[in-house]
Amino acid sequence: MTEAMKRRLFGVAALAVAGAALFYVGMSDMGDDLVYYWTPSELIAAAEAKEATVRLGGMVKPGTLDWDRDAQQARFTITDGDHEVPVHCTGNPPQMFREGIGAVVEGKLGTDGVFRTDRVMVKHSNEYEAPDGHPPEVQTTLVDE
Amino acid sequence: MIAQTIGVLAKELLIEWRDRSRVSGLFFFGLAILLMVAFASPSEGALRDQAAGTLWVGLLLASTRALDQAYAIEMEHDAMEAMVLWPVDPRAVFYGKAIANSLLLTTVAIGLVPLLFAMYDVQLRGDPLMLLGFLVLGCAGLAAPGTLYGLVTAQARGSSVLLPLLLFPLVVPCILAAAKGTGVVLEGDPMGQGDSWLALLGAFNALHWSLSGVLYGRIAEDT
Amino acid sequence: MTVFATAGSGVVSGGWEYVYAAYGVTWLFFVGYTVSLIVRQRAADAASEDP
Amino acid sequence: MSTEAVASAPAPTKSRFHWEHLVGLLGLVLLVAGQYMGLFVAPPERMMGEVGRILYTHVPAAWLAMVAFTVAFVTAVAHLFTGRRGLDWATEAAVEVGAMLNVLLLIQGSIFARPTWGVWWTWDPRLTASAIMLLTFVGVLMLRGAVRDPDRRATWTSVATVLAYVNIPITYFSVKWWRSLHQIQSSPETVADPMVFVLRLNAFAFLFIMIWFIARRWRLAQTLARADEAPPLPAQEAT
Repeated sequence: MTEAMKRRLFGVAALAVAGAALFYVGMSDMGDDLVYYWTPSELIAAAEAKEATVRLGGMVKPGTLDWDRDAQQARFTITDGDHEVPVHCTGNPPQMFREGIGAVVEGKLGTDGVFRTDRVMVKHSNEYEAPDGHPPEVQTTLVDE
Repeated sequence: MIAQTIGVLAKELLIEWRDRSRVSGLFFFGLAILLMVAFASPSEGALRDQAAGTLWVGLLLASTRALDQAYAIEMEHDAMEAMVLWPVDPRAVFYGKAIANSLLLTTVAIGLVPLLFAMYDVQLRGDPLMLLGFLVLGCAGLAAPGTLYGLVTAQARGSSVLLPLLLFPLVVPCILAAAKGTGVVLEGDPMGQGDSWLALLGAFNALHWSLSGVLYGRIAEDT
Repeated sequence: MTVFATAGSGVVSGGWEYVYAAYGVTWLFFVGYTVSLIVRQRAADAASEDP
Repeated sequence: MSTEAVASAPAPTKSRFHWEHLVGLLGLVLLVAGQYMGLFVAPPERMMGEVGRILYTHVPAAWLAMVAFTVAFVTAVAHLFTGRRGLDWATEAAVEVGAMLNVLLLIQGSIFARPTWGVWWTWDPRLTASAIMLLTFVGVLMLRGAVRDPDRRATWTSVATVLAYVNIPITYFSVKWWRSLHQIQSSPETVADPMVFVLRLNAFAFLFIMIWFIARRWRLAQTLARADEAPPLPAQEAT
């Protein structure tokens, strides 16, 4: 094999590796572990989760939102239908936050069973709709990716 | 080419070994950053939370000092041209130097970790092998693009600013994955996220180690 | 700041000032970059024509 | 080799007319129409209300910044293979225009974030990724400014552009997993019909204007390179 051929072969092989790496990052589902959040049932089931920072996702139970805007804190309950977890949030939730919306909170579950967080993320769907437009069809998933 | 790579690597390591001041200099540089961040930190609880991130910021800053000097010896002796005229494949030069830089950084990292445990009051809850994996892959991820840009900026004006400016944004994924992964190993990993960060780090390394090797040859022709 | 009065309702109301700001900044950038291109081209033409 | 190519190329035409002006004019017309429709014709968005109108000028900027960087990547790769000086000018032009659109994108995003998320800045994946993207390409431009030799500058720019570009996806995924929640990319399928049209209109307007910008910037780079390589006339006259 000539030197030039070797060089070309190396170039092609390197590009293949680079392409495979990008493809792997884009296509594999390894991000799922990281985007993952626990539902209240799973959080309650996982005893070892008392100290580590975890994410909890679910619906803000209607009628439980107690929002003290001056003190910049809110209390509400996250539910998945079966179980619910009371959440104490310091810092204001985003504006679109409301009862009945999907939300994910990041923080720690205290020994008293209250989940403390300073990060509330509202999961509104990615649809952009006119107000009197068609009803949204794909609002079933809480977190799309 | 593999034999040449090993030759370059051996030469680089020999230089490091003869003049051990660079390794110890980098180590104390990293240590100084750990100390300074501790002074800047509001509380000891916060210190514990940011331990992994601080380690990697320290290593990142230390890496720019290391890579700045990766070509200092060649520059001092006007050996840049000799390196091109030398009958050695430029890719071998790149891989030799990059592996040497990875080893150098990993050594510093392994030296800093016990101090991190002591000073930042963290303990190892996860797998020590996984921690080693993050250290090695993280340092390798810094070294590959760093060695490439080290050659570029060594010959440009204002190189001490230019190298971080080019390198930092490029290695964001590497630093992010390494810091997050290290944090997960230290704190315990109930949601099992360590593997994903390790995989991302692996992909970053695959991308940059392969691509930089090709591009280095192209740059070396023009120097 | 009408926008914040409705915080918590789940729908953003008002906020035209933000809309105008976003569109304004778009035009500002396009016009600004055009001007910079013209100015630099003039300077370059002048430099290359009579050294 | 490329010096000869430049020297033998025809002298710059003195006529003021270039093809790109047609494209630019079309872009301007579309932009006026698109921005007007975005502001006053399109319906307000269901959740975000009037603020949702920012979408029509924000999303095209995001798309076109990516397109500009893609152009830069393609010309950089082509330059590495062929060594043609014109491709280097194109890379410079596309990176600069892309960086300009990227700054615009960040400012618009910031204005968008304030009423919808309540903050000017948040460590949202797409925000973070585009800020890092800007930094990488600003690094490329700085590198260009730090090198005088045209051949070396061309090679280094190309290499840095390629690295900066291939790093975009991996950066995006890393910050996405780091701060892992954001609504997924809107595609025409998830945006209501009357909104798609306005969005497309603005996207094409931005596209044509971007082409005009890059073409003009390319001609500027060409003029500068010729000025640089012109023989040192005063010295010759003196002898």
